[in-house]
Amino acid sequence: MQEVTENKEFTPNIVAFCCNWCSYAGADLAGSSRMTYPANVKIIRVPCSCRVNPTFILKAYQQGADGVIICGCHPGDCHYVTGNYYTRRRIALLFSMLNYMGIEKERTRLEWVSAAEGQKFSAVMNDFVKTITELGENKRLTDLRVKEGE
Amino acid sequence: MKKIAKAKLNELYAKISESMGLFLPIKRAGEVNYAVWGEGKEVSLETLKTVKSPKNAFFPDSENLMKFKTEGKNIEIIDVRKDYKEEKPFVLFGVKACDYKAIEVLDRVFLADPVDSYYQARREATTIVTLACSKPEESCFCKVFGIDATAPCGDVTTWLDENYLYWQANTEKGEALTALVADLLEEGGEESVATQQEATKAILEKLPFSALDLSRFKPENLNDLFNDPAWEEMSEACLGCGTCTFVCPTCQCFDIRDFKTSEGVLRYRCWDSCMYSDFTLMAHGNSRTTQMQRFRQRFMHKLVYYPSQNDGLYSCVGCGRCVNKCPQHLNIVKVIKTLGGKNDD
Amino acid sequence: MTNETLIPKVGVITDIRKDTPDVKTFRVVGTDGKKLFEHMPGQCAMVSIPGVGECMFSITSSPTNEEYMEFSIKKCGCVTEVLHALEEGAQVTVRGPYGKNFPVEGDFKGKDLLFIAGGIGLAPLRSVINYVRHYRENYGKVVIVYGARSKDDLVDIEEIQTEWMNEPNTEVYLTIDRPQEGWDGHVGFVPSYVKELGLDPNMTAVLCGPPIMIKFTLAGLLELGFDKSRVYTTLELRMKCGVGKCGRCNVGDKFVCKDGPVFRMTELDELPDEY
Amino acid sequence: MKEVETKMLERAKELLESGEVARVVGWKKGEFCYDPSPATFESVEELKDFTYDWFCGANLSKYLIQISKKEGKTAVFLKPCDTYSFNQLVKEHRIKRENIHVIAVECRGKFDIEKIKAKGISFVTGAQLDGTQVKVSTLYGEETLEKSDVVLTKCATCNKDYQVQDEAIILHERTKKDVDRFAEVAKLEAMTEEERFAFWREQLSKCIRCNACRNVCPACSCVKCVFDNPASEISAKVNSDKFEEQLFHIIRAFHVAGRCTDCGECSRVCPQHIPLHLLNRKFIKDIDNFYGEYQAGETAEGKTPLTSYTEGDTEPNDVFKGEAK
Repeated sequence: MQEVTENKEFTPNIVAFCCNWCSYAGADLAGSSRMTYPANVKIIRVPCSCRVNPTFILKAYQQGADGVIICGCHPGDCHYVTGNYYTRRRIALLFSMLNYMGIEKERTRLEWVSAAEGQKFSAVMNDFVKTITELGENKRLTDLRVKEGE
Repeated sequence: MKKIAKAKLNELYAKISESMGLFLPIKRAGEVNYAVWGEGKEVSLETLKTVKSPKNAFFPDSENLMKFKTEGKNIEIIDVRKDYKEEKPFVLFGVKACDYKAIEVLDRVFLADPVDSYYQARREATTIVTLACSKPEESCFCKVFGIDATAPCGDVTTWLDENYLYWQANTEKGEALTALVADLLEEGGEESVATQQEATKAILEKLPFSALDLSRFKPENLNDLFNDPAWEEMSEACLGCGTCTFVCPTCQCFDIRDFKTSEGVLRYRCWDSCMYSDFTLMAHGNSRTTQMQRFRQRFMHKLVYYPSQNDGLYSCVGCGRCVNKCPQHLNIVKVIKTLGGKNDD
Repeated sequence: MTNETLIPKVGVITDIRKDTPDVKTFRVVGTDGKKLFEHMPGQCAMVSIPGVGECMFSITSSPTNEEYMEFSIKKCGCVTEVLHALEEGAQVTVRGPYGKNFPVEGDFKGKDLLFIAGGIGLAPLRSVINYVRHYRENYGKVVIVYGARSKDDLVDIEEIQTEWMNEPNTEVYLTIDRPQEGWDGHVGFVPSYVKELGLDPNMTAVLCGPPIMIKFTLAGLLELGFDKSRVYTTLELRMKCGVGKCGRCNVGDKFVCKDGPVFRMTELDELPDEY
Repeated sequence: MKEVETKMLERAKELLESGEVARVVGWKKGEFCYDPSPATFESVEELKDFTYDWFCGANLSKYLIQISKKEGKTAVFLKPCDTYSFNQLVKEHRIKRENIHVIAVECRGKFDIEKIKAKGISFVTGAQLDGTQVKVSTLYGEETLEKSDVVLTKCATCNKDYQVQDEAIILHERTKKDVDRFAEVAKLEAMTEEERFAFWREQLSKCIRCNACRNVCPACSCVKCVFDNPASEISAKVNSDKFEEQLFHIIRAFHVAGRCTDCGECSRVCPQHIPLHLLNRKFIKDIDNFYGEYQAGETAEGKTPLTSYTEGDTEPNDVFKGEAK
């Protein structure tokens, strides 16, 4: 079992929180422009990156995510004017705290992706999946009960 | 009576661990709690009061009860108890007299009809080795509940001094364990134990709480005690945390919850506290809405409700953990003194 | 292995009847199509939906029904909300029966019986009433007083009108809180209706309903000369285990799940006022 | 300390007798010299149990949320650290300021009985400060300990001053300590990722989820906590495995980030002595670094760091890079 998870076939579970007004549309654009991003990225649409409560991120890890990425509008471009400025502070503190507790800092990422940046979306996702694949399975944050029986 | 040199205790632990699980006070990150022994673990038998009591050997903080697999409208129930049944027998080592008495209190709940088979399986698989106290502390008041801290029961009773651990088997299980480690034990020790017991008893006599008056805590006073105006004042600083409950060796309230896994649903049981505001919360109301009511429930249960249902046995063993651990220093001793003192009014 | 009390059985919902806007009655049998277990009137069962939660409900159907069990459930919390969304054929888990039953084979025998219920409080009484109807010759006169907020909130009015009202030596009185179009029956709260009826105080009474109704109805009954030792009610508190171990449903030194839910009023008088 | 207590008692009597206040919030004596409990005194008669000594470490501010809603005015004795919590609660509209009469009371650090007991000293009957040392009297005689070894962890690095007072009872001036309250945080930051993970694993695995840290916290004043709310999907009563411990403690600290005054009650009450303040302090340190120095509770007005922003804030992906430091 151990060996299987460590060989190259490991495909990480990635959760992407995407803002409805930018990156979610960016993902659409990526799709319609035939730019690919890995299938193991599960997108959760949120009304604004500011909606992403730190609990959501931790909950995703608890349920077996190997990496979590939050995508929002570029600062200054928020549909709700200031939402992503708050996101930025909040997520900065959370990232720092996760690292402080010894969680690999590469596992969580935040990217600003506008609705027009289909290509960027695809590149970001490909890069993130690559990073997490190299990093390996998330062993420090998963709830043991989730994978029980495997 | 038998004995073993203190320096050889690690050999004893290793020997027991070969064929049985061994659960004893271990220091981790500065605190001593009961945990499974392993090479390199820091055992601390001298610690008078582990933070958590050994109750979690039988009634763990959290345990799986069953699993559900759902497919469409169908539900399949998977019994997980066989996992426990196959668990190898284990030894609970170093249990103090108060904590041992607390196991009797728990037995009366979990082994009463209908028997709780989860608890029972662990209880039956366990050999309990008790350890007499030699340095009781000012927060101890086991004597009030008729407990002799110098001669605890259990399958094996032990005493510890500077040089030796003295060993006395009391039951068949205890004899079997003695036989298992016979090579490590030598004869003797009666005198040392007697000397220690005498010295300890002298301290026990002098403890500040050794003469608490319990006479008012009787079933016939249930309503008087319940309606006593002093509860308001006694509980006013209560934070509603669960510290007292979780460090208490006799608290056994639990919650049953479901957890969604990738495989289905896991139903588990976990410790719960009557001090929590959602303990009695129902969809349409709550029977205990104030912290005073919750505080009262905890102490009434220990001193009146439980004894009334269990032949007068109090559900407090005087271990004093709540005395030491309550963040705001509220505890059962203050309750006993406040309410018990009104005896002659 | 299966006799562990915390491990439930799988039940199949074979029929769902919508009684009122917020009460549905669920018919449950085992996966083999047979009744899950036997019970006595007034006893309860733990019904759960894995992943949502487990709740205690009184068994509405009479033990004399040999085919299935019924639960009348009002939508008011997490579990009941999900239950109400279920369709026929869905499975739930059930364990029980729990608690003491009404003394239908004891003190009730040969007595004139008065049943007073408010709203969903009829659920536990329905079981007794139908039991008594089944063994009609064992009991005396039966009087049923049932009230609800409106005529739409009367649970399973059909059975009441077509069966109970036609039962010999049985009187049924219905009331609703406020006047309503299409209702020509009595209007008013249960407690005052009970007093108006001037019932015979020698009857054995069984009360079930919201606490406020119980309180005032009891006062009314006492005024009429009823003896507290012949008035029964059932209590409901938060429960997790159903067998007196989880420690939360106690009133004083009694556990509702084990020593109740059926209590005589005289028993309740001895307990602290915390329910 | 006795003189301070006497003054406080006199003042409490005056206030109650004159009817200026309906009640006084302070501490009452326990069974020993070291276990006083927070208490409300409504009459001069009740004041017989009043105490103020070296073991009155509890922060009284949170009790005022409920008490300030009561009829009449309430006088409360607040230590320097307590005044920050008080201000913060006023800012959050949790305490009705106009109903409270704040008496700033002297504090030169409070003692931790568990630290004294950990030195092998039992049957403590009293403790007195003597310069930098503490004389502990016991049934078996007197012991002398270094003050720095026996003060509560929260007091060891405290340089706080009164932020609010309607009057004061201060007989001894405090000397400023030359300590860096972030030293321990910095020590952890300097460790490797694995070491940090191991450190918190060891510490948090002791957590019994008693919620004392949450319930005592003056910043945790939600009517219904997310961890008690089944609808939050993260409610739980027990740490079933390693993750739950981290989730709980990260979120607990996060929810008070920018509002935590560093009163240190969380660490004081932890029955397993988990250094929870190191989580809160990490947030405080980061906020200071990223967004400029900020001390919650200094004022009863204004925005907190997490309810404000600037356009040029540190990017989350950059928090580990040099520029954020």
